[in-house]
Amino acid sequence: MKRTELIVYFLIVAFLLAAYFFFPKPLNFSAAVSIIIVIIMALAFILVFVRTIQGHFIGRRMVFVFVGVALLLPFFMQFKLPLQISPEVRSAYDALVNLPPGSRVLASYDYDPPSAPELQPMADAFIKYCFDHDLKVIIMGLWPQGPQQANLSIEAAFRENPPLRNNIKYGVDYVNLGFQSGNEFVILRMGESFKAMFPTDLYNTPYDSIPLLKNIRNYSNVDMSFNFSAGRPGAVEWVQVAVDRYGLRIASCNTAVQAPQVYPYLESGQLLGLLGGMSGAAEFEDLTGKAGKASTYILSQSFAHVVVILFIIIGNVAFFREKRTKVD
Amino acid sequence: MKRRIPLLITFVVGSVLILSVFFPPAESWGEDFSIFFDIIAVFAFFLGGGNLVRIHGKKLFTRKSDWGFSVVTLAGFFVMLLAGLFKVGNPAGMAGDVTAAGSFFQMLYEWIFNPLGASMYALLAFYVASASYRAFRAKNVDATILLVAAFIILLGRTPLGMYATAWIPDSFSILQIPNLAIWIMTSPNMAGQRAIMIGIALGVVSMSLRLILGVERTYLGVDSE
Amino acid sequence: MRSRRPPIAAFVPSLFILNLIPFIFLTAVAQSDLGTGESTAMVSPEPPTGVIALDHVYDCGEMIDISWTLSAADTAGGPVTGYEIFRAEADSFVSVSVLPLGTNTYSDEKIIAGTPYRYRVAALYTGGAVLSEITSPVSAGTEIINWNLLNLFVIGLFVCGAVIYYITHAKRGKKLFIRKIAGLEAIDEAIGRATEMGRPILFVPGINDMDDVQTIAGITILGKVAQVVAAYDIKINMPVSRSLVMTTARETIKEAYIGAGRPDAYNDDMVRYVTDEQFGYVAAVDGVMVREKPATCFYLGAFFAESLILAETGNSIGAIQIAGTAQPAQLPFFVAACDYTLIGEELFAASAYLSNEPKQLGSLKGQDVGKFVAMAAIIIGVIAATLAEFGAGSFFVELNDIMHKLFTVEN
Amino acid sequence: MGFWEIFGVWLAALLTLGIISFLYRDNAFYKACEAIFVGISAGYWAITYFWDNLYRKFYLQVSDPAGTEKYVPWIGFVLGILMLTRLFKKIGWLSRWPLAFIIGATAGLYMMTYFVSNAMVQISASILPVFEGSFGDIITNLLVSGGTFCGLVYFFFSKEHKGVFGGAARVGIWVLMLTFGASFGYTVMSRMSLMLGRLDFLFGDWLKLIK
Repeated sequence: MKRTELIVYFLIVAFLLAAYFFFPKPLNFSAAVSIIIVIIMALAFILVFVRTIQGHFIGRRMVFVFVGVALLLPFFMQFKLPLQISPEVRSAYDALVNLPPGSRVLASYDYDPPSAPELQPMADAFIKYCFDHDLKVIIMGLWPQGPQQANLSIEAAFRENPPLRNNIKYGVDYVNLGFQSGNEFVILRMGESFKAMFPTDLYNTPYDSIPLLKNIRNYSNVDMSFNFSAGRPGAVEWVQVAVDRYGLRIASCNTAVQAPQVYPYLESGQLLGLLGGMSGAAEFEDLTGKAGKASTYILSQSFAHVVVILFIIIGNVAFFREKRTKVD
Repeated sequence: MKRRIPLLITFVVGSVLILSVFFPPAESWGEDFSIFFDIIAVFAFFLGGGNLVRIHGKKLFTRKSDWGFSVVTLAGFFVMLLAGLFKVGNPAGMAGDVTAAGSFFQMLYEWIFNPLGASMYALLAFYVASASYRAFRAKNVDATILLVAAFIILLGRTPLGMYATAWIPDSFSILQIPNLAIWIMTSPNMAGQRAIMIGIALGVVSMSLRLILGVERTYLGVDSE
Repeated sequence: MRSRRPPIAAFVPSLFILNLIPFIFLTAVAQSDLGTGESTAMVSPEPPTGVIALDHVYDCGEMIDISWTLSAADTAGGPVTGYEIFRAEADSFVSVSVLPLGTNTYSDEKIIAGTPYRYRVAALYTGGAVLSEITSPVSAGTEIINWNLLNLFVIGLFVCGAVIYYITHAKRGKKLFIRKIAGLEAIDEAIGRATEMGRPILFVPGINDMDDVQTIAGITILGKVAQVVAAYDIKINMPVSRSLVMTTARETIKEAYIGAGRPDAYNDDMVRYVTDEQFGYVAAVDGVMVREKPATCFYLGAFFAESLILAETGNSIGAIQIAGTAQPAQLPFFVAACDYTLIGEELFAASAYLSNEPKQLGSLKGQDVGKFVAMAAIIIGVIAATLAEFGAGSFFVELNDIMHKLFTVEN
Repeated sequence: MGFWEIFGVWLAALLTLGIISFLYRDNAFYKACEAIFVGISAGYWAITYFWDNLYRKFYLQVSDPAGTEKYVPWIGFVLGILMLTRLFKKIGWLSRWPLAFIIGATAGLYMMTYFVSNAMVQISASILPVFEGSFGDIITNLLVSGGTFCGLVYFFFSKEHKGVFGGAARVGIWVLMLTFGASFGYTVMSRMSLMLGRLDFLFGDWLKLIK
C-alpha cells in the first residue's frame, strides 16, 4: 500500500471517530451553510465542465465522489423541496382522513430492507397518523421481512411521541400478525377468514385471545387497507384478489419502479389512492404534517438525480471534444 | 450407451412436460419437478460446498498469497453451518424455526449478511451514475436515441423538467417533458418490450426443441466409451 | 402455465367449521324471516334467480362454477349488500363464501371430486338474507383433455413443427443463410485478445440454477467458447453461484478439451463454486475481476440487479465484455455498459449460430417462421380490429373475433 | 442500548464501509469483507438447503403418515444420490442422468410457459383497433403496433437486413434503443435510494448525526 493511501485511510477513520465522539448530534447545517454548500457544488460542476471543454476528462472516481456528496449532504440540510401534492396521494390521504376514530385498518407490509428507503417513510407516516387519530391497525406481511419492517415503524412512532408508548396498547390498538407464505393465496383465503391464515400473531398469541381481533373475521370487518409493496406479491395481487373478489377498500404505496404497473388500477378506480416512490412518500408526509425521512430523502435523491443529468451532459461535451481533437 | 440414456431421458421428460399442459390430470407434474429439483439441489450442494471448502483449504495449506482471507471464509462458512444445524441460541431450542429472532444464526444474518448484501446492492447508486456518464454519448444514431430517451425520462422525473417546458401551451401538452416521459414509458417502451418478449419466447421454443431432440448436447459431456 | 391449485379445503378445517356457525345461524334467521316476514322492519328484497351449478370443465375435478341472475333489488342504493353461497352434501347447507354486490358467478374450489353437491345463493341485506331455489346436484369430474387449449395446441404445433421441419430439412444438406450477429462475431476477436494479452477469460453464467433456460443457454454457449479456449490454451475462469451449474459447466468444458485432443490440460478448478447468495457472489466475482484482470468477460444467463455492478467493474479493468440475457429489465444496463449484448432471443440463438452445424442453424430458420406468424397475426389482427371498428362488414368482425380467440389462452 | 446491540451496529457499519471502499479500488478491507460474505452466505444457503429442502420438503413429506404421493420426494432423492456418483470415477457417468432429467424438464416446462405468457399473451394484447380515440391516440397506436412489428423484424435471423426489410430492422433497433434508454433512466432514481438506506444507517444508526 502506498503511503499517501494509508494517510487517506487514517484520515477517514479519524474523521469518523471524531464524528462519533465529538460532533453535535444531530448535526444540522444552517440555511446559510446549506446554500454555500450548494453553491460550492455548483462551482465544482462548472469547474469540471470547463476542464472538460479544455480537454481534461474526469474519471469514474470523480463521478463517484460527486454522487456520494450529493447523496450525503442533503441529510444535514434544512431545505424543504417545494412539493406539489399529486391527486393520487391526496385521494389516499383523504380516504384515511375520512375514517372515523376507532376504524380498523389492515396494513400489509410486502417488502424487505432494500426497498425500505422508499417505503419505510410511507409506512412510518401511516402508522404515526393512525396512532394519533385512534385508528386500529392490523399488520401483516406477505414478504418474510415485512412484519419486522412494521415493528420499525411502530418503534419510530413511539420514539417521536413518547407518551404514545403508554397510550397505545398492543392487541388493543394494533396487532402484528406476522408473515404468511403463499402469496396471493393468502389474500384469497383471508377473504374467508383471517384466522385460518394467521392462527397466531407474530408473538405466538392465539388469534382469538387478541382483543382487537375479536370481531374481525375477514375483509368485511376492516374499514380500509394500506398496502406497502415492492413487487410480487404486492399491490397488483391485492387488487386482483381482495378488491375484485371481496371489495376491500385499498390504497397502495409502491416503489417508483413498481408504480407504473399499479397506475392502471388507480384509473379504473380499484385503488383509493397511490403513493409512488420517494416523491409519493414526501407528499404524504407533507399531508400528515410530519416531516420524516422522505422529506430528507427526496432532497438527496433529487440532488443525485441532477448530478446524473449533469454528468450525461458533461460526458457528451467530453465526447465531442474528443472527436474534434481527433479530427484536428 | 452412456450418452444415449441421458439423451433419452431428456427427450422423454421434456416432451411429457410439454404435453402435460393439455391434460388436466397431468397438470401438476411441473410442480412435482420443482420438488425433485429442490431435493437434487441439496445433493448438488455437497459438491459445491465441498468445492468451496477444498479450494480455500488448499489455499490455506499451501500458504498461497492471501491465504488469510481463506481462513476467514472457512470460518464464516463453518460458524454459520454449526449455528444453523444446531440452532444455537434459538429461544425455542431445536423445535424453533432456524431464523427465529434471537438465535445466533439470525444475529449473524442481521449483523453481517444483511449489511454486506445491502451495501453491495447500494453500490449501484454509483455505478448507475458512472455508466450514464460514459455510455450516454451521441456516438451514432442508436446511441443518440438511447441517450435522448434516457435523458427525457430522467428530466421528467425531476421538477426541472416541469419548469423547463411549462411554457408549452396545453394543446401541445404532450411535449411537456413530464408528459413526454410518461408517453415514452407507456408507448414506444411497450412496443420494444413486446418485441423482445415475443422474440424470447420463440428463442426458448427453438432452444428447448434442440435440447429435447438431442441436437444440442454439449452439456452432456464426454462419452468415455 | 397453469398450476395446480392448492387444496384450500385442507386449510385448517376445524377453524373453518367454527367460522361457519354464525353463517348457519344467519341462514336460520333468514329462513324464518321468509316464513313470517316480520322480524325486520325492512321488506325483504327479491332473491337471486336462475341459479345454475356446473362442473368446471377441463380440470381435475377441482371446481364447480355457480352462476345466477342478480336479485332485482341489486341496484345502486338498493337494499342488497352482497351474496352468500351455500352448499349441501346431504341436507344441511353450509356457507361457502360471501361476495360483494353485483357478483353473479362463483367458482367453488372447496370440494371433493365426484361428490354430488347442491347449491343455493342468498342475497344479503341489512338485517337478513333471502334464499334462492336449490340447484340440482352436481359433482366435479375430471376431464382427460383440456379442449380449451386447442388453439394453443394448434399454434404451438405449427411453430414447433416449423422448427423440427427445418432441423431435419437442414440435415439433408440444404444451405441456409443466417445473418451476422455482432455479439457472436465478436467472440473470436475477444478470445484472440485474451491470447495476445496472455490474460484469462471470465465466464459468468448468471445467478440462476439449471432450472432456468437462460442458464442452459449460457452453458451451451460456454460449450462453444470452451472449444476455442481449449484450442488456444487460454486460461478460463468461471466462478459460479450454483452447485448444479458447476457440475454442468465442468462437464461442458471437459468435453471441449477432449474434443481439442488435450484432455490433460483440463482442470476442475477452472470452474468453482462461490456462494448461492446473489450479492455475495457478485462481491467475489468483482474481486476476481480486479485481481486477475481478465481480458474478456462473458455474462450469459439470467441476471438481476448485479448486471450493472459486474459490467461497470469489468469496464473499469478494460475488459472486452460480451453480455446476453433474457431479463428485459437488465438488458438496458448491459447495452449501456458492455461492448456487445445479445438481446433476448439472440441469447438462445447463440449456440446454434456458433456451432455452424446445419441442423442447429435450421432451428433458427424455424423460429423465424414463428416470428412470421406473430407478425402476420399482429398485422391481420390490427387491420381486422380497425376495420371492424369502422363497421366495414361482418367479415372483419368475425376475423377480429377469430384472431382474438386464436391467441387468447383460456385458463 | 446493550453492549451486543452496539457491537452489532459497529460491525455492520465497518462491513458497510469495507464494501464501499471498493469504489476507490480493491484493498485488504474489501477483501476481508468479501471473504466473510462468501463464507457466511454459503453457510446460510447450506442451512437453507438443509432445513427447507431436505428436512421440510423431503423428510417431513415422506415421514408424514397421512401423506399421499410419498413417492414424489423419493424420486428426487434417488436422482440426488445419482448426482453424487460424480465423486467416484467408475460410476461418475451416472450423474448425467439427473442432469439430463433437469435439462429435459426445464426445457419442456419453460417452453410452454414462455410460449403462453410471452408470445400468445403479447400477441393478443397487440391486436387492437388503431384508428380509435384522438389524433394523438391514433399516432400512439400506430407507433406501438409498428414498433412491435419492426422490433420483430430486427430479430429475424434467416434473412439479410437489406432493402425495405433492412429499413424495418433499422427502425426495430431504434425502438429497442428507445426502450432501453427509457428503462435505464427510469431506474436511476430507485438505485439512488438504495444508497440512501446505507447512508442513513451509517450516519444515523451508527454515528447518530441524523435524527
